[in-house]
Amino acid sequence: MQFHLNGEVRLVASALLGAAVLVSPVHAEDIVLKMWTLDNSGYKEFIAEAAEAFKATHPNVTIEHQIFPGDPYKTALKVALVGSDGPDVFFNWSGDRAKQLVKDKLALDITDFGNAPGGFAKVLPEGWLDAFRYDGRLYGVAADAVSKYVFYDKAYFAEHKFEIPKTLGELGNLCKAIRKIDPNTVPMPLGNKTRWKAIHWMTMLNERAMGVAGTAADYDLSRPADQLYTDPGYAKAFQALVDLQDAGCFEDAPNATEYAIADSMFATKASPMEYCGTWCTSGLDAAGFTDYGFFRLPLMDGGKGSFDANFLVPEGYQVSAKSAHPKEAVEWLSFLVSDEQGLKFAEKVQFLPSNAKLVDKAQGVPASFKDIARDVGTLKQGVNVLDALLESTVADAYMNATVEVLNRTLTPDQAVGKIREAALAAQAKK
Amino acid sequence: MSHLEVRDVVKRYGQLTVLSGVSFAAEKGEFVVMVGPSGCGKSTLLRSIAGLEEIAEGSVSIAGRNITQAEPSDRGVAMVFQNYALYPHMTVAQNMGFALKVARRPKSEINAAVTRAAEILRITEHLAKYPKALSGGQKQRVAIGRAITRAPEVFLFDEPLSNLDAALRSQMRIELSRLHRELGATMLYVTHDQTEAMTMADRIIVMNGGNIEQIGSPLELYNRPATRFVAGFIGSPRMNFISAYVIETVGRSVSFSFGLELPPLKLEFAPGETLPAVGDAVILGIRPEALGDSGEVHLADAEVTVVEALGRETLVYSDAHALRTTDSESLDGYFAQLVPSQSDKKLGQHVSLWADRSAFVVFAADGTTLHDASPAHAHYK
Amino acid sequence: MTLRARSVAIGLHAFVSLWTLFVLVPVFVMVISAFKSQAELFTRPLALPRQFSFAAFERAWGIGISGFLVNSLLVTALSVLFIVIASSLAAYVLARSDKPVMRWVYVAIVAGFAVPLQSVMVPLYQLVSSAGLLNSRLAIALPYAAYGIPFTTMLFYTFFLEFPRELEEAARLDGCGRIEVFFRIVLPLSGPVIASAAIFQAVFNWNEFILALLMLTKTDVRTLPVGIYGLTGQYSADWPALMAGLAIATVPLIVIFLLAQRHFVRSLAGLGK
Amino acid sequence: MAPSLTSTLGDTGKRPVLNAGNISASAMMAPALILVGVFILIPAAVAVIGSFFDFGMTSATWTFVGGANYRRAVTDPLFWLAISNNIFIVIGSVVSQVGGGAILAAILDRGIRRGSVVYRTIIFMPVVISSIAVAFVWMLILDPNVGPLNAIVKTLGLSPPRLGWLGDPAISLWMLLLIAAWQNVGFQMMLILAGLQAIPKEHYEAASLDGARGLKAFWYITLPGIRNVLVLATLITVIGGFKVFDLVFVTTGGGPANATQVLGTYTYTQAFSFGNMGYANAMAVVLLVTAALLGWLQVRLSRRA
Repeated sequence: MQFHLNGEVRLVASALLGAAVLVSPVHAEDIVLKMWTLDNSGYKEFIAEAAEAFKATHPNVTIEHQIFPGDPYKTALKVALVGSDGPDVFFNWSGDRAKQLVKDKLALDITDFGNAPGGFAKVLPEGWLDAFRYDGRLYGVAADAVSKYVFYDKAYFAEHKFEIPKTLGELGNLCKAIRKIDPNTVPMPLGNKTRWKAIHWMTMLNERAMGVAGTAADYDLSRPADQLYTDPGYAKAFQALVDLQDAGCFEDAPNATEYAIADSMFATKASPMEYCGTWCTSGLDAAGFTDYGFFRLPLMDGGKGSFDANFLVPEGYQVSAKSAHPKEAVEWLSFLVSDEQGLKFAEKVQFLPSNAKLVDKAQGVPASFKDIARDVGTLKQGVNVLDALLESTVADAYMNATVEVLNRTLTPDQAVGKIREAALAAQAKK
Repeated sequence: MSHLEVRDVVKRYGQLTVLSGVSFAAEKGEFVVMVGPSGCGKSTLLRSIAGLEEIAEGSVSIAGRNITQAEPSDRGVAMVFQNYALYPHMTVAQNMGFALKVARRPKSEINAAVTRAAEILRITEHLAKYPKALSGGQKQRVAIGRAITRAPEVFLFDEPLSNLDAALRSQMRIELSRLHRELGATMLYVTHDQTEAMTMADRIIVMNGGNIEQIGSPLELYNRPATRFVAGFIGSPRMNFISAYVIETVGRSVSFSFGLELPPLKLEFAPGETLPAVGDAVILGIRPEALGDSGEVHLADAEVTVVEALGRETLVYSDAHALRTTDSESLDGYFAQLVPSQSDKKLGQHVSLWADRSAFVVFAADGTTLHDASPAHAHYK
Repeated sequence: MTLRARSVAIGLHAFVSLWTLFVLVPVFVMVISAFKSQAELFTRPLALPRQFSFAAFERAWGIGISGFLVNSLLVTALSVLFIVIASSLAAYVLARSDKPVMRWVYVAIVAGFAVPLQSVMVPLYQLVSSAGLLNSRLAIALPYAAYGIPFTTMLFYTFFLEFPRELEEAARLDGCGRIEVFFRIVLPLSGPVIASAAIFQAVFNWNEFILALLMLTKTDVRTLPVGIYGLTGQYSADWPALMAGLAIATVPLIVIFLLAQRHFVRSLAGLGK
Repeated sequence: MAPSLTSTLGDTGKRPVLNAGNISASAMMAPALILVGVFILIPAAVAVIGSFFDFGMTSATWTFVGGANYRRAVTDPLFWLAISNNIFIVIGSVVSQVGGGAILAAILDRGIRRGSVVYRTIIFMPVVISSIAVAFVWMLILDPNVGPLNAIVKTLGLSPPRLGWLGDPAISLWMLLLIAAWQNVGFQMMLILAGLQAIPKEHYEAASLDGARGLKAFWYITLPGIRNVLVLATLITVIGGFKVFDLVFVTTGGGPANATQVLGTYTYTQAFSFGNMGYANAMAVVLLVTAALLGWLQVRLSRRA
């Protein structure tokens, strides 16, 4: 038995509520594009200025930009896309969430608009287009990507003559050395209360243990059930995390520490290192801390990972299947990833734009930003983050398992067992 | 046709019947008091007349108009409530003029009516005050004034004096009587206080258990109660009741026995009165004021157990041992005797209880009198 | 006072004082944190700020707190108005009617009290959305009102049961119809209970979060809790600004509470009956 | 609250004012009925219906699955964990909030003469603060690195929990209880205080003439006098304990690793994180039925009183 919910609800709703609240009248030729994004610093100004610039070619299009805080955005977006007053274009992460919207036919196939003259598909490199490509069709425009590095306090390193570690083992030793100087110094605070900090670690530790190719079939659940998540590398990755914890790298209660507090421990030089995202630079900037360096997460001894692979999460925009103006919507998105706007984006938001042609010309950004952009440019392999990439229940199990490993309530093997359990259940549902 | 006519009114709350076919009438200008114990249905009847209660059967008409289905305000009645029911958010004047204001009467008319009513009740100086600034007596005047301004066909009073203290109550009684004379209005007054009933009423309706027991003037009820209930309810202190049975009837003279060791009592029945049969159980009643040290009949010897000096009168309770009163409400079966003087009777003193034969009233076992009485439904039978 | 009584009294005082202190500390932390820099907040959490900086307040204000304040006021006022009118009317009928069906009506309304918001969030959202009422401050006042009605109806119901019926009867005799009795007699005399209900619901609706998060997606219609929640970004949180925002949102309520304390107390007394 | 149905609706001595012509009576009922019906009862009905279907947050089609969602709940250890957490919170809240509130109320009613108003004002204050604000402030206080609580505990020479106040599954639930108590004790205190102050002084005077003082007076006068209030306070707390959401959602998000998951947050997670709307609805129905039963219980208990 199947029936459509929306029709029923709409009937009931309109019957009971009768006259709806009047919407402000829109001139027939005027087009209002509603755009939803996260509330990253600088985002608002960037969109506002871009919308103004867009008027030059599209004088009748007004952009109505709405911003949301992080976690609630995920909920609000989903319900809004089902509802009546959803956005025309919206921010999304590449990964399972975007895939789900494609599956539920809420995200529009924008391949044809994208391939039109001046369309984003003509501008962005294939690798970036992959971020929102499903079954060969494009369902979104990658706008930027975030990566992660181990940030370190240059002065502190110089003072104690520390070297940049080459392996995870060396990183552990570094932590021990720091603790020896002052046992109260947390070498690299984790801040895993909201669970995504450690899952970022696991994203890269898995790569360092097994390489991107080794995990792909587990991540998309395409491996046969009897082999799913059976690679000993998963346990090894967890063990690496445990080893670092044993080496005293993290604070005592990582699962009770807010990410913001971990960030500020590094920003205030209370801690000499932090594994932090590219988004951290603006915060460090704001805290007046500029004398820092960064390095990629070191390799694992005996691991299959590649130093050319690093954390890289593409983010971008999708178009609602319900949008009344898909053509204008895609033109707007294409405009946002044009060369000039890519530069503006880098300057205002300080994230790495998908269109990085002019990034070197960026003004008013910290020097580290350009360094990081340059480093990202040398990557051969992007590693997408587990909580966006995995099916949601598996991602949840992964995050919880990581929490428990850090709490020492699960051994690495037990943790992998839990993840495998969730993966099998998810695979069975597919 | 009478000014107020109530016919066969039945009122039920769910399974419970509170009024089981009540009928009576009141003439124009008459002051009728409904009296009875609490729960007897007197207030319900009053409220039914006011239209505050829906009745299941029967009809009510006022001034020849059937108002059974009319809205309360269209019935030509005004009501004075036990706890005054003054609107706390309005001044005295506003309270009194509210009905006219609701009826959208001109301001001048409202003012005139309020002023007049205030003068009658002598509350003119309080007109601008709010009810909470008034004493109980003043509040009651305002409540009455509110009724007066409406110039109703019938005034309804629902135990209006029961919240006042004793001194104020007797003062207001007189005042209400005066008001009744001055206004010449028909008034229906509910109370459980028989003194109010006796002193104010032109006629009294005694109610019990949802029925009317008797309707009559105060003295009729006192002298010729139709039922044992009326006899007990009217008169203070209560009548003494004694169980007896008939042992002999000779012509119109009937002998009653109170028990083997006690002398029988012979009473004469007037022509037309019902004669009991030999062996019938009856209740004899004798009012406390009819018992004395002398009389035609020696009822019993007794021992004084309680003496209440009331000032001019003395209430004496005495224990006649073998002969006990039956009323459950009386003191341990003692006889109450009201001596119309200051008495020197002492506790434990032996006394003889005497009475005249004519002072006895005889009730059948079902409580109805065997004597002639004013009937309960006099107007319709 | 004996020694024993004195020591008992001191013990009682101490207990109450300790709890009072316990209550005050978080409020204190919130306020002083709002005056600190992020770094100082984390390094010297309990200390007074080295210098009172209003920068966090400015940042909080900068995300449009003033607008959120206005929206919260509007939504709260509107919903409380709906609640008071609808609940008082319904409770009055319920308290005065002896129709058996009214018992069921009462149960139906009060049953709403038992329905947790998060269990009906999705259908509710779809309903509001289908009716085109998203992003309307009026629209959110309607579900707010709906969720306030069961409790308030109970509150009014008990009040009306004790309302002197003679007043209404007197008014009926004075010529008032049912609605007139209600509006000319009952309502003017319901001041205390209206105040209690209004204050209670104002607190709930002022602080409501989830519905506002879902239904008020436009920045310019957001209420305070959602707006403040916006101070936590995707990857970063501005704690001093967050605390400043919380202070801005909380202080008006505390002031209102201090001013209207006796109404709170009275409504609580009414609840216990 | 706590109006008893039978004592009023079934009261034979009742004097209805509204009896003839129900047109305006229905009109007066309409706004409340429509609002409650449209925004609570119909969505609740949809949730009940939805609990027999399988569908995603964003999917337009529903697949009928019968009682599968309920069967799934029975075998889902997290569902039972959530329920047991709810029960823990319910019991803990009754003890801490009603108990604490009663003690504070008793002290403020009789024990303390000076400053009583000040105390009670401050203690009640958190009630008017939003759960969001409360959660954020407490998160800061309970932080294991920079939080004041750790600092205080260390100053006392004790060692704070290794995994943090909110990071240790064994402690985090207690912390939620503490925060809930911080916020709600004032409410219960005021409620009980109002009940205490409604007890006529004469009762105590009469009791003391009868030789009942102190504990005896408390047992024979105070307790019966506030019985209704205590029943109400308890039930408000119990229902609140089952409905708890905002606080857990913001403070722990159900973590660490589901340790503080409650019905409300787990339902939310299943619905909005996993998109299992049908399953979420089934759990919502469990919550709804529990709350409804408790509400019914309250009406029953207060009727008897």
